[in-house]
Formats: sequence, structure tokens, C-alpha cells
Amino acid sequence: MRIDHVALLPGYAAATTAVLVLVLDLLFPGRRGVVLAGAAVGAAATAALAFGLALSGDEARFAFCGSACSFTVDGRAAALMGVFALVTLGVLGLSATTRAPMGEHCFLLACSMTGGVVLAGAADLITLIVALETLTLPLYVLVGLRRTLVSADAAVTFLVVSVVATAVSLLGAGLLYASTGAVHFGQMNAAAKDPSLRPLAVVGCVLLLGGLGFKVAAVPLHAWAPPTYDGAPLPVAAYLSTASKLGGVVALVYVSVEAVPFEHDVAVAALVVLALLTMTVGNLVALRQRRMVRLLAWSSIAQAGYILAALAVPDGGATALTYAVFFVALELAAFAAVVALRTPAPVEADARVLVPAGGAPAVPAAPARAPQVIDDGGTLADYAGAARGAPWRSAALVLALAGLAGLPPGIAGLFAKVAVVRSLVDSDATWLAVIVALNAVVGLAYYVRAGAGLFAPAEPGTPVRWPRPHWTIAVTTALIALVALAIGFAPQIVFDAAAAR
Amino acid sequence: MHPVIAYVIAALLVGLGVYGILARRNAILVLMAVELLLNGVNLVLVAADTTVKAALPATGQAFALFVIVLAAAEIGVGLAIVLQLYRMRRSVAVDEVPLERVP
Amino acid sequence: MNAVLVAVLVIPALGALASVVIRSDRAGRVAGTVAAALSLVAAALLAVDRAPATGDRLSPWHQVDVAWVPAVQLRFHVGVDGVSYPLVVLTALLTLLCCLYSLWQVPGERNGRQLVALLLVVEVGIVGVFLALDLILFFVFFELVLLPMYAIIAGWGGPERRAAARKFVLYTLFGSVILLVGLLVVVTGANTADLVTLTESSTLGANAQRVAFVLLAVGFAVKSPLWPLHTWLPDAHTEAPTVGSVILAGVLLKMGTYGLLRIGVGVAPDGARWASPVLAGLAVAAILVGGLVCLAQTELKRLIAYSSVGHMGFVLLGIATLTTTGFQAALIGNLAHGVITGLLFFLAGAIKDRAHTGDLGQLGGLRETAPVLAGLLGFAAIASLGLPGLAGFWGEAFAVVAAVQRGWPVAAVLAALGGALAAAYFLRLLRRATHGPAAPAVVGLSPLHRFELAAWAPLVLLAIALGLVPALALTPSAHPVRGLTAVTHAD
Amino acid sequence: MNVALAAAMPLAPLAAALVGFLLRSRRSAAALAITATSAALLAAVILALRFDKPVSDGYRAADFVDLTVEFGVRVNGPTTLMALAVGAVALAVQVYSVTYLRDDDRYAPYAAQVSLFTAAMMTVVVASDLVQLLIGWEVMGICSYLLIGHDRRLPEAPRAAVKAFLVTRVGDVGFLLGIAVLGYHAGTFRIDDVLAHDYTGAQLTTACLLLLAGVAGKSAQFPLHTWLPDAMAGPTPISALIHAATMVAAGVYVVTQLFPLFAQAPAALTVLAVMAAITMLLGALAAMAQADIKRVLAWSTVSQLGYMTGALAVKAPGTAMFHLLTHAAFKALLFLAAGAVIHAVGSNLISVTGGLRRSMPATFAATTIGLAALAGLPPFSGFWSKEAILAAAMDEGTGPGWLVYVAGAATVALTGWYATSLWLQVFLGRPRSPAADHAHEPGPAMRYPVLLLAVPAALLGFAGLAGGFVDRLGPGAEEVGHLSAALVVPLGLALAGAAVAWVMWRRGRAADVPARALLADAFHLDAVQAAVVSRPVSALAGAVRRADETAVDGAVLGTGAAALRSGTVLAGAHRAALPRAAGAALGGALLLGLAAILLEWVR
Repeated sequence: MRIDHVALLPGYAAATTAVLVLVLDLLFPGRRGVVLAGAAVGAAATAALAFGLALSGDEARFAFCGSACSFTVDGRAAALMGVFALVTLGVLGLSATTRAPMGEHCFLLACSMTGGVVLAGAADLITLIVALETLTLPLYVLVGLRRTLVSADAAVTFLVVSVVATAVSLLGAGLLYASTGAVHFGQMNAAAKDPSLRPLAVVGCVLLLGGLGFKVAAVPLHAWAPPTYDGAPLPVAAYLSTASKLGGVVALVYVSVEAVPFEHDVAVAALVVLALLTMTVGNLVALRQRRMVRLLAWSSIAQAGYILAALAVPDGGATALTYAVFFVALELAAFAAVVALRTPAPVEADARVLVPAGGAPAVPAAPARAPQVIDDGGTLADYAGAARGAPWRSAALVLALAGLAGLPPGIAGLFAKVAVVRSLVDSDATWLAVIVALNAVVGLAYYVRAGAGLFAPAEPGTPVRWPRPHWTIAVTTALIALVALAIGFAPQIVFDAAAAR
Repeated sequence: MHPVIAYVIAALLVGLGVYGILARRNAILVLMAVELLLNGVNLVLVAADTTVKAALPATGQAFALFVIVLAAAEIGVGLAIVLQLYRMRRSVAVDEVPLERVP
Repeated sequence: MNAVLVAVLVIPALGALASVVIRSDRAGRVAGTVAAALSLVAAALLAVDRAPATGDRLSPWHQVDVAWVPAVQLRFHVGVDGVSYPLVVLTALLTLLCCLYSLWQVPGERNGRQLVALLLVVEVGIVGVFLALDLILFFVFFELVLLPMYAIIAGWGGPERRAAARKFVLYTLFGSVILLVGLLVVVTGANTADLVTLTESSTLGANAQRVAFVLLAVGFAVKSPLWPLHTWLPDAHTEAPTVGSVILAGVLLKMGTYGLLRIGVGVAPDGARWASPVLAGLAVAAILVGGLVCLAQTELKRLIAYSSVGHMGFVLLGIATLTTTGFQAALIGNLAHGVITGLLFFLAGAIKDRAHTGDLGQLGGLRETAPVLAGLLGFAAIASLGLPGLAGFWGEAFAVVAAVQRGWPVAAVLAALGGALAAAYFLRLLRRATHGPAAPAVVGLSPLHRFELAAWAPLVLLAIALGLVPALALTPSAHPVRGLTAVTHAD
Repeated sequence: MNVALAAAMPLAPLAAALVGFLLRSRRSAAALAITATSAALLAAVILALRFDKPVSDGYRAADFVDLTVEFGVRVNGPTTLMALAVGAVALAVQVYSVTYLRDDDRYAPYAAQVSLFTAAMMTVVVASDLVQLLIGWEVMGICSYLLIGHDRRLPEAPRAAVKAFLVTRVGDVGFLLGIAVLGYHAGTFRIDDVLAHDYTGAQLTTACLLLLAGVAGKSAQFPLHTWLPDAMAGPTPISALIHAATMVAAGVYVVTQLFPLFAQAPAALTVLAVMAAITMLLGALAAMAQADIKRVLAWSTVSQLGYMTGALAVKAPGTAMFHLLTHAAFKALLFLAAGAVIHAVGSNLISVTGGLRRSMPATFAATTIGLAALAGLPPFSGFWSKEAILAAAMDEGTGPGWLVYVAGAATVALTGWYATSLWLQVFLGRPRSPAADHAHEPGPAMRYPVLLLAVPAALLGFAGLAGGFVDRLGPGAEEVGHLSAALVVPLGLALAGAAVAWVMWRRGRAADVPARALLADAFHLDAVQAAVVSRPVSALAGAVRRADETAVDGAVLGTGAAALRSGTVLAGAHRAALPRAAGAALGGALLLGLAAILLEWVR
């Protein structure tokens, strides 16, 4: 049993973060700031280690090796670990004003991050599934941490659909093992020689992919996403739609590209069906959404469709991961902006200028937004006047929405779309490329609606200047937006990382 | 004992699980149905060790152990959340949980 | 010189940034206008010390070529040649004029510096499209225009602006995603995105060329717009603010025709030859439909918008003939339409702002109450109906000549009749709007402001200059055009 | 030097026009316009005196790679004469207008437009390239549009203006296509090269017929003549300048310049002959029944243009040129004199005039000369040119020749009738209205141009006796100045017509012509035109607009609506309870598995 502990460093760091948070919460009861800071430091350290590993040299590192290794850290895996850690860091930054108990919140996030970090290095089915569960399990609790009916409903929805999906994918994994006798990616496609067992293997593969489709909210395993996102606290929703989804994509890529390429024709059929359903249904339903978070949820479903489409073509794995990373950055930016726009200031009695019926700014008056209603996404109408009241936060949101729609100034999104369409055209799936393209048009319809909502005139009675967000939230939002903008101008980094083996 | 028996039983368990998930309205029972399904999976894994020429010996059993742990964790968290739901709703019927609130 | 090439793109971008960052509205507008002026100077400078022609098909005067995203074969490769130069200058000029106009007036007194900033961003996009020598880069700039233009319409437009802007952005995005697929068919097929390489030696198979050209043509046809993909245009024009309409009609539409000529014909010549009859048929249909609809049109800006459909039909007919005459006619037609229709929309805006209606039934007798405005409108209309001696003539007459040359007599006759239709509806417009007794709507109009005259004078002069000295536009493009037809007739 | 002079003729008025559009004060506008026009005339005179041999020069103005367009000048005999006529009439009109538009606040743009028109006409005269010629050709059209629409007091003016431009523009469609055919086959638009290039018969016939469409439009030949009478809504000097002397003659002039092409296209000449015959008769008949002085003159112009095209049809372009010049002189004279009359009695109607001979002697004398020339009575100019045309037609002898001759002869009689009738009704007898009673001569600026024009109107015919002049007219001028016995026929007819008119006038029934209504409305050809062209087109336009808005745009909007509707349906499917989500997940995954098995078995 060979173990390269350097390869495991990020994993150790993540786990340590969880423990550290637990300890800090014990030592400094009620000191939200300390706990948060500890968690952030841990996540940052994890990210640093991961990227250090990614840059440290281009030969892969292995751990838990018998005849084959269960844990492989190549450039791509290390980079993905870093991304998981960074996303967690960002979500932590957005959690400053969450109403959930801070200790539990941070601890669970750290656990989930650990799952993500390990997932990135997984090289056999067991590790993969265990890591994925470690990523998901804490989220049930995170969704339900607030004592409200909405979040309880959300948690139960998430839980039930999730356990069902897990069961399905475990069944698939079991069948795969029963037909191939191997769980290590390398060995599985070597082992699959017995033609009589092939149907079994195919079914196993398809069931496994279907089960994993739940994580990326692929239709028809998607229905949990909108209510869960909408019921969860905003930072958790952000985490769900980014880290959790990225985890699903990673798992899908590993399984469909690394583990069972020998099933590719069938896997392709399954994935193409999933992709078409997912992007079309996601976009069409998103057209009718009135609540910001639900709109983002449905749009993220549609985006998953594009990723699945990329997965459906040979060597589309790198493209899928690239798209996923761009998507994660933009989606996180969008949620950050929503958090920054929706979270109330720690109520300072600042002179709120109200918009009277006339429309022009007028005398100070009482705060119009009651804090208790405020920490969900709200309806699109609630954002009217944001462009005047909070120009920078609105700019960030517009940037993110434009990117998700695949248009400048969110060039990252543009390149993501180009990459997907390109790999489709490249493998003569031009018809699929055209469908993806047309879906992008439908997508723009609601992104534009959401964006234009910010510029609508504020209805009388709302503050002209919006309350300032907590400083950590402001800083985090700015940083995330900058990153989302920056990778648009240097996308090659992402392309290289996704292709690095 | 012939492995086919094990596979048949596994199939039955899975079928039971699927039925339970689709038919049950009580959250607890749904979770239990999932447990049945998972046990079916475990049976498959263990039986596979005897039928298939494994690359590593007894991988299936190891896998089964992990699955058991996962199941336990899921049930633990799951029950907690169902309890939370009960606190809020005074009921654990899943079909009272809406996917979208119509204002 | 290459620094200037980059400056043409960077200056407006900085200007946009400045006019957003600066707090005072007035100062912001001024900063933006200054940037626009500087970029015009830079654009004009591009004509000096040209590099000697290297290739015989596409040989830029100046070029900058830097790797950007190898993964999608995207290089930051920009360059200017005789085909793109006039359009670049026209873009810079119209943007400057629109900024000047916005110094004086912003619709509904909404925030003016943001409008100026958006205009400058649009300029960056359009100029980028004209300069791009890399297909993916071309697409990036092509998309860059979309949202700012949406914002201009939706933010500063008329009563129905939201719906119109929505229609504009969705319809044109539909066009550009199809375009994207087409571009990628080319890129993956030829395994390069470099326009120079592709034009000089196209390695695309005949079949790939056909697929690519169809996709590209659809994409560009939406932007141009080519009948029957034109219906976003009237709404957008009617609702857009004056400066928006000017930019939209003046240069934004040209991205479509330019792209079709530079990329569609350039990289898929066989496909172009294969599809040209259909293209010509649609172009003639556009000319006739545009003319007839205008003849039955009762709203000033809608009428001008539909006239654009007809004029772009002439341009596309010229391209479809695949003859040097046709290409030259298309290029000068592009410029002429930009100048004249820009002027027409300025005037229409001035009239609507004053009379508060664009309904031809309520206007009338304008020359009694506002002789100068009426005179300018008459001039613009006469120029637009293709009167020989003014800019519009060359493009339209020689599109007809090119059709005769290509051996399409029917198309030539129908197009020429379309020219007669243009005369019919423009004279109808003048008769309704300017002749007869003064209607109540046009009584007591405020006099013309010097900023207005300053914004219009260059266009008037250009319309006359291009008409009397067409060599201004035709001489630079003669060499590349000869190359392009060499491509289409190579076999 | 000659090239420079020729270039100056269009450029001077052009400059004046461009500047003039910016001027406000009428004094400076008038000064500018008159100076520029005089300069053009002066250049024309010097050129006519210096002219020795044809010259042609130009520069490449537009490069369409395999086709090029040049701007330049091309001077030959007819050019010099035409330039003289245009310059003289234009100057006369400019001077005359200063007084005629004394109380018009939009005189400045008017003067500029007349200058622009002069420049355009001069361009047509000296153009060395077909496209350049087309430019002048159409700019004249737009000027005519602007000037006809000038008078804001006349409700019908705008309509007449639009009609004038559109009808000619329709003709120009053919003209443009003809030029395109010629230029495409010759590879250039230079007139000299085009004339040198040898085309196939089919090409020539096509091109010439297409060109004829343009000629018919400009020169008001049947069936495109309908705009000319309405064009009388313009101020009288404009009618004199554009609709009598110059623009309408441009078509004839262009054919004389391109005649070598037409000579090889007999089919085109036959068509031209038919057009000419119909036009001259139609014009004369319509002229007989008009109650409005200017409309009489307008219809007589149509008929006289028929003579010119007739001369072209019988291969006598020189003769056509001769009649063009004489007609320019006496028709300009007649219009300006008519303007004086209208100015005096304040109305266009013949019925309110009468007995003006005493009150307006100078105008009376001038008009007498003009009408005599129109009627073709010796020794006045019209007599010689018309005589030459009929002789040429007779010599031609073929079918077209005889057609032209017969129609021409008949028209001579009719012309004699209406010219005499007009003369008698306006100037003789006793005043038929108080206005006519107190009529008086106009001011000098209006009187002198009339008297000056009377000189060529009277004497230009004798120029036909001078060999040098005849050579200037270009080929096909053999008949000019040679009188033969055959002249008694037309002369007799003219006198007969005059006699009939005199008799009817003495009986006080000068006005009632047989079938008056039909003739006055020129056989209802306007109504026909409206029914055949205008109304169908506007109906089609309405239909197309509706189709475009409902069908084409409807499809677009429909797509959007459909997307929204399906979105609503799908969203409704998600408005359910948790079990549906779980069921969908499980069911979906298991279905995929099932499908996979089936796929496997299929293979």
C-alpha cells in the first residue's frame, strides 16, 4: 500500500479545517467572527496547497495504491481541489450575516469542502461515491438549519430526492462491479471483456450516470433544485448551485470518460437525451419564474444541459470541466451580488431617503425593508431601482447574468459557450450544436428580464440608497466579480488546467 | 448456496424499495424503502465477489461496508430533518411538502 | 502605426470608462465626446504609411497579431485594409456626431453620460468587427455590440421601448448564435481561425463550404437585415432614441453585409457561388417588399426603417452577383446608406421631438413653418432615393449593372423598378410631410439648435462628396475586391 | 481651351447653385444666378465661335475594377448649338424671373434650383460618359420636381411635381438598364468607346429600346407624356425653360448623340416612328381643346416633340436638332409672352383675355411671330425646320417614313388651326373681362427677354441656308435649307387650318371643337394610367404591408409566444408535491436503464 502524503495534503487541510472550526466554536462560544475567520483561513490554506500542488510539477501523484491506485492527483485534480476550496471560501465570505448558528454552518461547509477535495482525486468508484456523499450529506443539514417551514420543506425535498438518487447510483455501481469485477477506473475498462455480462455493465453504467445526474440537477432528476435553492439560506443556495454542481460534473466526467468509456455509445445516447431534456426544460420553465433564486435555479439546470451535451461527445470531458468552472465563477458572482443586494445592513439607523410618489429623492424616513423577510432572493420586482440605489452591486449582477447568457461583458461565459459548441461541431454533432445555440437564445430572454429588472424605476416608498451590506460580503462580492471578469480575459488558464493530466 | 438465489433476493429487495419509494407517503417509510433498496445493492455487491473474477479480492465486501456506513449516515441526518419537518408541520407526510408555493 | 490600430479600439473603451466614472453628468458627456473625437482622428490616421500588399486577396495595411486563447484558436489579430477602412472611419464619425448630439440633448433628460458611454462601447464593438482578422475575435466583437445596444433602446427609447429592445436583442442573438455555429464549422474544418490564411488559401471542402456559408449567411442576414429576417428592424428603429437609430442604421447593419462579404464570400467562395442565386432572389424580394411597405407606411421612422430594408437589399444583391462591380457597389452602398440614413434618422428625430408625432397624417406643411428642416429632409430623401450625383446612386445603379453583368436580367429589372418605388415613397413622404398647408402639429416648432446643425452638416457634405467623388470610397477597395472575386472564380 | 470652356458651362452654374442654397437675400441670389448663367452662356458663345473639330477628354471618376466611369467633356457640332440654346434660354429665364417672382419670399432657393437645373442640362450636353449623362439627366428631373412644386398657392402643384418626377423616373428605369447593357458589353461607359464598339443586333435592339423608354419619359412621348401638361402648375418661366426649350429636348438630343447605335437598330426606329406619329397627333388634338393658355402651349410642345422624334425615326438627326433649336426659340418666346399675358390679366384662362393687341403691342408682336413659327408659316423659323422634317420623311420613303409624313402633315393643319385660334381669341376682338380691359405691358425685365427671343424665333430658319451651321447640326441634315415643290402640301394644310380657325372665330364659335371633352382630357389617358398603374401598385403596397406585418412578423412573435406557452405548461407540471419529484427521479433513472437494456438487445 503506497501512500503519497503530499497528494493528500489538500484533503488533510480540508479535514483539519472542519476540526479547527469545531474547536474554535467550543473555545469561543458565540464569537461568530472568530469561527468564520478560522474556517476562511482553513479554506484558504486548502486552496493554497491545492494550487501549489497543481503548479508543483506536471507528473501525477498517487495514494492508496495496490495493483491500482484509489487516489490520483494530477494537475487537473489539484486544480479542481483548489476550485472547491475557493468556492467554499467565497461562500464563507458571504455567510457573515447568515441567520444560522455560525459554528454549525462553518463546520458543515468545511466537511462538504473535504468531500469535494477528495472527490477531485478519486480514482475508484468507492472513493468517488463516498466523497460525493461527504460533499452532499452536510448540505441536507445546512439547508435545514434555519427553523422555518420553508427551509424544513426544502431540506426534506433535498433529502428524499437525494437518497433516492444515491440509491440508484449505488445500484448502478453494484451492477458495474458485478459485471466487471473492478472498481478502479483504469481496471474497469480493462476488465470488461466478458460479452455475456455486457448488458449488465451497460445498465449499471447508465444507472450510475443517471444517479449522478441528480447532482447536476439533470432533468428528470431536477425537481428538487428550485425549491431547495429557494428554501435554503442564500449562501447555502450559492454553494448548492456551484460546489455541489461542480462535484456532480466531476463525478460524471470521471465515470463517463475515465471509468467506462467502453460503454460510450450507450452512455452517449443516455447523456444526449439527458442534455436535450435538461437544457430545453430548464430554459423554458425559467422563462416563467418570478423569484430571483428560482430563476437562477432553473437557469443552472439549463446550464447543466450544456455541460451534459459537451460530455456526450468523445473527449468532451475537458470541455465539460472548463464550462463547469466558468459557470461556477459566474453563478457564484450572481449569488454574491444577490446576497449583497438582499442582506440588510446590521440595522444602523442611517438616513434612508425614500422615493415618494413623485419619483424624485426626498426626506429621510423609516427603513422600508423589514429584516426578517429579507434573507431570501425575493421576487424580481424587489430589485427595482437597484441600479440607481446600488450601482456597483447591480453592475456585478449584470456582469454575472450577461456571462451566464454567454455575452460580453461576461466574456467568460462567451468562451464557455464557444468551447462547448466548438467541441460539438468538431465531432460532427452540428445539429446538437444548433440546438444548444437556440437554447442560448431562450436563455437570454430571462437573463435580460432579470437584468432589466434592476433598472426599472423603484416603486414609491423604497429607499433610494440601498442599505450597505456587511463589509465581508461587499469585499467577497467584489473579489468574486473581479475573478469572474478576469478569467474572461485569461480563459486559457482554465482551458489548460482542465486539459492537464 | 447458488449465487443466483442471492441475486434474485437482491432483485426482490430492490423492487420492494422502488415500490416503497413510489407508494409511501410517510417520510420515515420512504427512508426505510431506500434502506431496502440499499440492502439489495449490498447483496449484489457481496454476491458479485463470488460470481465475478475480481481484480482485487473481496472488493465487493469492502464496498458493501462503505454502503452500510453511507446508509447509516443518511438515515441519521434524514431522521433529524424529518423531525424538524414534524416540528414545523405536525406531520411527516411527504405529499404535503410542495415543490413550489403558489402565492 | 500598429499602436494606432490598437488605439482605435482602446480610446473609445477608455472614454466609456471615463464617462461612467466621472460623477458630473456634463463632464462625463464631454469626456466621452472627446474620446470619440480622438478615436476618429486615430481611425483617419490608419490610412497613412500602408504596408505594401503581400497577398493578392487579403493584405492588411497594418496588423497586430497576438495569441489570446489557443484552446479555441483565438488570436487577437486585427488589421485594416481598403474594405474595412472606410467603414471604420464612418463608424468613428457617426459615433462622434451622436456624442455631439447627446451633449445637447438626451431623450427624457435621462442620464446622459451613461448613454455616451454605451455609444462608445458600441463603437468599440463595431470597429472591432471591422478590424478583426480572426473569426472567433470577430464573433467576440460581434456579440459585444448586443447588450449595449439593447440598453440604449430600452433605456432611452420611446413608449414601446421594452418590447422593441427585447425583440431586437433576442432576434439578433438568434442570428449570431447561428453565425457562431457557422464560424466554428469553418474553424474546425480548416483548423485555423485566421481570416488572412483562410482567404488566401481556403482548405475547406465543397460540402463544408456549403454548410458554413448557409449558416453564416443566415447569421449575417439577420443583422443586415435581409428579408424575411428583418422584422426586428422597424420596431427597434421606431422606439430607439435618435442616436440609437443613427448608429443602428448607420453602421450596425453594416456588420452583417461586411461580414457576408469578408467572411461568407471570403472563406466559403464555393458555398457562396452555390447559394448566390437564392441570395439574389431574397435581395430582390427585400428591395420590392421594402419599397411597397414604405409606400403604404404612415409612420415617419418606420418608413425610414423599411427603406433601409430596401437599400440593404441592393447591397446584398451586389454581393450576391459575386462580381467586382457588385462588390464595389455593395461597399459604396454600405457607406452611402450609413451616411444618408443616419442623416434621415437625425432629421426624423428632430421632427418627432418637436412635433411630438411621427404620423404622416398629422405632419404636413413643414416647409411653411420650418423651411430649413424641410429642406434638409428633402435633401436626405432625395439622396436616399438614389438620385445620381448623390451618394446613394452608385451603390444602387451599379448593383443593377452588376446583375446585368452576372446575367440576371430579371433581377436587374426588378431591382431597377425597386429604385423607382423608392422615388415613389420618398416623394410621397415629402408631399405628406413638407408640402401643403401647415398642420397644427408643426406650428410653432422650436428653431434648430447649433449642435443639431453641427451633427448634420458633415453628413450632408459626405452625401454630396461621395456622390460627386465616388473614388473616395471605391479606390481603396479596388485591390481587395479584385482579390475576392479571384477567390470566387478560382477554378 | 475648348475643354476648359466646355467644363465651365456646367461647373459655373453648379457652383452658383451650391452657394445659392445657402443664400437668404434675394438681391445677392439674383446677382449670383444671373452672373453664373451669363458665364455659362459666354463660355458657350466662345466655344461655338472657336469650335473647329470634335474633342473629348475626361478623368476616371469611379473604379468598379472591370467597369470604370469617367467624368469629362465631349464637344461636337450639335453640342455647341445645344449649349448656346440652353445658355440663352436659361439666362432669359433667370432675368425674367427676377420680376416675375418679385413678391415671392422663396426666390433665393428658386434661383439656386434654376442654376442647378442649368448645370444639369449643360452636363447632359457635354457629358463624355453615359453615367455622367445619366447624372445630369436625373438631376434635371429632380429640379423640375422642385420647381413645379414651387408655387405654394396652387393645391395641385405638389401632385403635378410628384407625377412629373415619377413618370420620368419610370422611363429612366429603362434608360439605366439600357446604359447598363451598353456599358457591360463595351466594358466602358465612354460614349466614344460605346459608339466605336460593335454590338450584336440583339444587344443593340435591346439597348436602344430600353433607352427609348427613358427618352419617351423625358421628351414626353406617348405613352409617358402625361406629366407634361400637368407640369404647367410650375411658374411660367419654369414652363418656358424646362417644359419647352431644354429638358424635354434632352431626350431628343441624347438620341442624336447616340444616333449611330439607333441607325443599326431598325426595330427601335420603327417603334420611335409610331411613338412620334401618335405623339404629334395626340398633342395637336389635345391642344385644340384646351381653355388654358399654358396648357395649349404645353400640348403644342408635346406635338412638336413628336416632330423631332419623327425626324429621328427617319434617320435625320440633324434635322431633328434643327427643329429642336427653332422650337426652343419660339416656344420659350411663346411661354414668356404668355407669362406676360397671364401677369396682365391675372388668369390662365383664354376666356378672360381678348383684344390685348392694343394694350400689349410688344407682347402681341412677339406672340404673333412665335405662333407663326409654331404654325410653320414662312419665313419664320418653324417653317424651315418642319419643312425639312417632312422632306426627310418623304425621302425616307419606307413605312415609318410615310407614317411620319402623313401624321406630320395632318398635324400641320391642326397646328395651324389652334395657333390661329389662340392668336385671335387672345389678342383680337374685344376684351372679354375687366382685367383684359385694363391690361398693360409688364416691366422691362420681363419685356426684353421676350423681344430678344423674338429675333431667333423669327430668323433662325435662315441659318439653315448657311452651310457651316448645317454642318454643325451633324449628320442627316441634308434637307435643311433646301426648299422643294413638295412644301406646298404642308403649307396649304397650315393655311387651311388657319382659315378654318378664322371662320369659326368670326362666327364666335372659336372654342367649340367637336368632341371637346374627349380632346380636352387627351383621350382620358390619365385615367387609364391611374387605373393600370397607380391604383394597382398602391393596392399591392397595402397588401404587402399587411402580409409583412401579419405573416412574417407574426411568425416571429408566434415563436416567442409558443415558447412562453410551453414554459407555462412545463412550469405548471412542477407545481406539485414532493413525491412527484422523487418519482420522477427514480422513474427517470430506471427508464434510462430499461432503454439501455433495449438498446443492447437491439444490437
